[in-house]
Amino acid sequence: MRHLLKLVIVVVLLAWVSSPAQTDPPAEVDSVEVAEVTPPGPVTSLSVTDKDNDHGHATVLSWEASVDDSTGLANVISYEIFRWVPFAMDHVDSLRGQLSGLRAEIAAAEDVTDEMETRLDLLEAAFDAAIDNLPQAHGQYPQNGEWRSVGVVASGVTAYGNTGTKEPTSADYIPDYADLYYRVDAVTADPVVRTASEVYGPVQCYGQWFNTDRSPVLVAVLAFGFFTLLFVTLAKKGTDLYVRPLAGIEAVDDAIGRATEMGRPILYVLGLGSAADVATIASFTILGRVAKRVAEYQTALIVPTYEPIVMTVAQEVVKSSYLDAGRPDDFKEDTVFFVTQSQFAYVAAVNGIMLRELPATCIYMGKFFAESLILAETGALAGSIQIAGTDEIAQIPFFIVACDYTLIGEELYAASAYLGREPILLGSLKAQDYAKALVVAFSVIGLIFANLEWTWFVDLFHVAN
Amino acid sequence: MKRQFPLFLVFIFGLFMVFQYFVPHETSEWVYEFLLDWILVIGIFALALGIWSLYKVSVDKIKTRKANWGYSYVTLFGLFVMILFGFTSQNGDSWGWYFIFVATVMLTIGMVIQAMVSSGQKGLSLILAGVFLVASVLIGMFDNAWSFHFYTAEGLQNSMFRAFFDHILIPILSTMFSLLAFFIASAAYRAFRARNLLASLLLLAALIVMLRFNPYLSPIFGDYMAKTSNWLMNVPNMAAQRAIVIGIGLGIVATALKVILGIERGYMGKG
Amino acid sequence: MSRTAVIVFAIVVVLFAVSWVAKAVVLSDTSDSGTLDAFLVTVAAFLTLAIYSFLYKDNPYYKFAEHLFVGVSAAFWMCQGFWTTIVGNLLPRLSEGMANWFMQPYQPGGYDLGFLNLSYTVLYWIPVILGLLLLMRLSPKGGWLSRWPLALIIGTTAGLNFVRYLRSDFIVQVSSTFVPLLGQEPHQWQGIGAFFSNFSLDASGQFVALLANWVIFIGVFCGLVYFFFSKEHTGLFGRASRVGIWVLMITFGASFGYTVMGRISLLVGRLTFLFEDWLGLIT
Amino acid sequence: MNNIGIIISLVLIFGGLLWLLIRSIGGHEVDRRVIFLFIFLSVAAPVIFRITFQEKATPVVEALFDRIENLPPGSNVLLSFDFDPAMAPEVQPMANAISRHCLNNGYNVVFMSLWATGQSLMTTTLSRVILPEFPELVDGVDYINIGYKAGNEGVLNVIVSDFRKMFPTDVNSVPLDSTEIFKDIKSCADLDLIIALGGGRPGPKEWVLFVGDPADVPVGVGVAAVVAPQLYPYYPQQIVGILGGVKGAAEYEQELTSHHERFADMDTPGIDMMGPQTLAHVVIMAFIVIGNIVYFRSRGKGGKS
Repeated sequence: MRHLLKLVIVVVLLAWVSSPAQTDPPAEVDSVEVAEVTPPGPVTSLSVTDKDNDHGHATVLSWEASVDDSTGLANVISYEIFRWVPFAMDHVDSLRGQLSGLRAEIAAAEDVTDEMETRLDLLEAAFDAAIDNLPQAHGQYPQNGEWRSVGVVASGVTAYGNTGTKEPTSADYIPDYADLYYRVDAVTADPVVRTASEVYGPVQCYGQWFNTDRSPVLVAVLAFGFFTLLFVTLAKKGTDLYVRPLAGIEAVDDAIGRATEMGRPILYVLGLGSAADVATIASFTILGRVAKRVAEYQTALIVPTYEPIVMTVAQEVVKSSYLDAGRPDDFKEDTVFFVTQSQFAYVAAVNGIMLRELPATCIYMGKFFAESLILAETGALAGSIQIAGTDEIAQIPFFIVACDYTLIGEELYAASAYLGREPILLGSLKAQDYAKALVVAFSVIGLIFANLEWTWFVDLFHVAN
Repeated sequence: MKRQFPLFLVFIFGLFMVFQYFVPHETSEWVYEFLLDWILVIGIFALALGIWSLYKVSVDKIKTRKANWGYSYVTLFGLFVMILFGFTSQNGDSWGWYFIFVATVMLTIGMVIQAMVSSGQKGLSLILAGVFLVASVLIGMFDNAWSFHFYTAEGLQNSMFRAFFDHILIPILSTMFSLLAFFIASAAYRAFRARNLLASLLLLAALIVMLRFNPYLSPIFGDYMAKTSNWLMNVPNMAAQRAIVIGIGLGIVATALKVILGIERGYMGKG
Repeated sequence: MSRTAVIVFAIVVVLFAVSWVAKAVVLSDTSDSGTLDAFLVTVAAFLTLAIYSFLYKDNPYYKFAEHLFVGVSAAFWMCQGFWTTIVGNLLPRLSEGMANWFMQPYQPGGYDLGFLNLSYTVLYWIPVILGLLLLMRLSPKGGWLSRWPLALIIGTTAGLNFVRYLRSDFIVQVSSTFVPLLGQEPHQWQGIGAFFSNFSLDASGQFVALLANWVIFIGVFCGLVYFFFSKEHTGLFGRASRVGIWVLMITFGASFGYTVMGRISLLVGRLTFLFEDWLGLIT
Repeated sequence: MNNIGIIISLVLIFGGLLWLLIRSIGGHEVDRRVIFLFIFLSVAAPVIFRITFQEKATPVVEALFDRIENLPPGSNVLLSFDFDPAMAPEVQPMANAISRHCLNNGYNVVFMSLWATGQSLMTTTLSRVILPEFPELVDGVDYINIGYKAGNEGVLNVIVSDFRKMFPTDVNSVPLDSTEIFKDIKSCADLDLIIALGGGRPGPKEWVLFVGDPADVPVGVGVAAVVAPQLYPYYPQQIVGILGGVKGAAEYEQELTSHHERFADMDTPGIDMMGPQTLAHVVIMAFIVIGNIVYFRSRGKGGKS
């Protein structure tokens, strides 16, 4: 017992030395009282590293549990993590508070005085200087600073991530390239009774230039890029590339012919996607093809659009198709027009167009949402032949049910390659197919391995974040 | 230059976005966040373009006396009145001359449009527009019951703005959406016919799932109907969804790559 | 206008006028602005019925509602976009003066690239300029300039999509197909009785879960075969692709059936409005 | 009175269907307007004469309910109202039930919206329906409404690393930094559960792709029935539970009312709405049958001629 008491005193003293400014130094505790709750053994082998694969401003701590964590005295209930923070940080905090207060004041003020602006400029400069000074202030360890708690974890846990923000304007800012020092206390039910670990430091956090967690994605990117370039090169060399026919695509030409015979217009709906959506990009290519045919047959084309940018692009596409067909003069600006960027207002307008213009053919290609069925049923009411294509899975069933031909999912993207019959586009379609074959192959291999419980293969496909 | 430079931009920005995904460093993050913000800002300018196009289409329709041209006045009225509401708001409880003001502004715009579309006699319309304009300016200057708000979003709280939203936009919008209840029935009637194997599968699956949503019918079929349809939604559905998702995912990846490399350039106006 | 149209119009006007008056009388007990509220409810009911009239056939009332809807919604989005994005997010970063004028907190900031210190103010002018270039679309000569901002948007999004979908829809989905097929933990065979009594996926084990995994695997496999473009669908390959399209069709049918309920709810919502808020038939 | 109404409307509907069935044997197609009329009747009658019944929770619903039920008190939960009034009949009941559930269990609840139209719905829901039931809760401490920001997925891209960059203040212009609830929340990674309510875009799928996956936060979803099957591939790895359409809402309401006595008498719009569902489903199925009879009759005739 006397031996233990001695040990306790030593440990407590040690803790006191290593934490000169802790708010409730355990050293003040009477050693008689300590005997009631014996301080636990300290955390050992504390190590702190910069957090990997991030933008910096974060560290990761790991340690070995105290001997009294669920074993021995079993009195550790939590670990408290401390970081040594220079007083310069308080200065930063105070400046930050003043700055946001002043900004709020200026924003609320009826008119801003020169005095306010001068104050703001000064304050901003002081704040920047204080931030720049932080690494140097950290270098002064252990002078001009104190230990501050950054977090608590339950007993049994032996790791902690001290993640700060990168914005100096945030209170959680942790500077990069500054010497950080850490310590972990093993805490008992009586928070006063605790044992500090040895101090670990200095350690600096910084941002990485490559996220190794994402390596599987990089491999996939490279493989995909390689396949695409390979097949495009092959296609350019004139290798014959077979692609199976798609009913929906072949129907497009017939439908244009039908419209010409009936002397009724063709309605082309680009959907609700933005110009950057892949479905819309594919749809532009199909629109180009349709517009060219329309120009050749001199049929009318109506393209109501939902998005202003889509309208801009569609105008360009249709215009150059007319140019290609050698009939630039037949192009009318109002072929492509903007309706409104509100889903159902757009639908209401397109419905109206269908029932008034009675198009011979309606083509819906792009992104569609709930309106798909409203459009397709109204089109059926107007007696049109309807061809649809979308990558919105939820809407495919409605198009399948209500339209004459439907391009399912990626068939829409493939359509642009079909229509153009350009070797380059066909080549990339091949690449896509081979990637799919790879998926199947990986699935089969992965399945077998998963069932044999060889997890390493499955782990290859694990992308942490 | 006109076509090559944009393609070059696409390449550069596309490549950057691919690279930044692998670079956690602050600098890359920072540029990334900026680019996303930029896209938002550019999108707002596009909206202005859209409003202009809507205005132009409507006015052209009136001008060329296309079928149903009269309704374009309704569109223009809705457009301008709602914008006006969005930038004004009541100061107290009383509306004062507000509605007269709105009417004079609308008449001003109407007269200007009239002058634009008519081939002869522009003079009278312009004079009237001037008169209404003066009237509305005078009301605006001397009526204190309401005011313009160009720099705080009070217009959005304007009770007329809200009223138009709640009693015009919302009812029409929800009603349009609810048309689907009727159309889903007519589509089911028209298309769910056992013409061939595929159509029969479609029909059968739909029937089973619909039965599952009928608690009154489950006593007849027992629990199995519900469980079968649940299984349909969870298992074959899962498989098909996954096949489509993988396909679409690859398609998007391939198309994105083609766009970055400048292989797919249909969107630039050359199919 | 034909004679019938005039008569119908007159009836519609009278009916809704009566509705307004009746509603105003009812509402005047509870509200100060009963007349206005009654008017608004009546307008909403009129517009609702105008849209439904489209189910019978196209008519002037539908056309009216449609055109009004287009105008009002466009303006609504414009106002929202103006206040939230331009005033809320852009202007406070463009310049301090503008931020103060619009009574928004100024959001300065910048980044030191090492060789170049950039501030927000400069950087946010770039999208403004690009946005203005987009408007060049309106000029017959400068239209080509509008491709620049477009290129930025499309390039950025393409790059984002490229890696994002490769990860989420490809790698993650592939690894999701790695499921136990042979009955290792936690799916243990618990006898034929348990199989029939617990015919669902959440069963704590069971043959069913395994069967489900097999069906999913075969379904995904055949589905992918169906989407394979470079090979003719003949022979074994053709058979797999046929199974693929069956699975797809079953799924589409099921999804369709599943959706009916949501669509009916929407109608319930509208009818509730008509019967409750307008006609007062139910409470 | 109610009973008479029910009898009359049922006779009308089923009598009419029978008549159409008999006609269909003669090979007569049904005009689409007749179908529309039947749908109208089958929905209007139960709406006027109120019919309800019991629901039983399916595993996907139960999974979400249990996940919410078993969170430790003080967990940070985010509810995103990404829907518009058109979708509200389906999604609003779930939004109400889940909001009640989270607030009742003492979680820190953050409300936000990616849809402009969602914000007003959310604010109305909170101030008129939910909060009056919980007078003990304090704004900024137990819950906070940070409102809507334009930018769709862009917003998600930002808040996944920092809330304050996109939402400097809450909906009442109170800076987030000064609120109790946001003391521990920097980014989406600090949330214990995200519940995305919606069905369009941006919506649940975007929450999973842009936030749930990268920040590794569990996401639960409440969606319009049409979107639900599309989300199944993400369950249970990327989504913890799915409420699909009114059926899902009704099941959740049933769970909530049976687990928490406090809610025994709450409004159950989801359960109420199942009445019209039943009739409408029967009518649609009847029409599918009629359609097939017509088809086979006319094919039979066509084959002979």
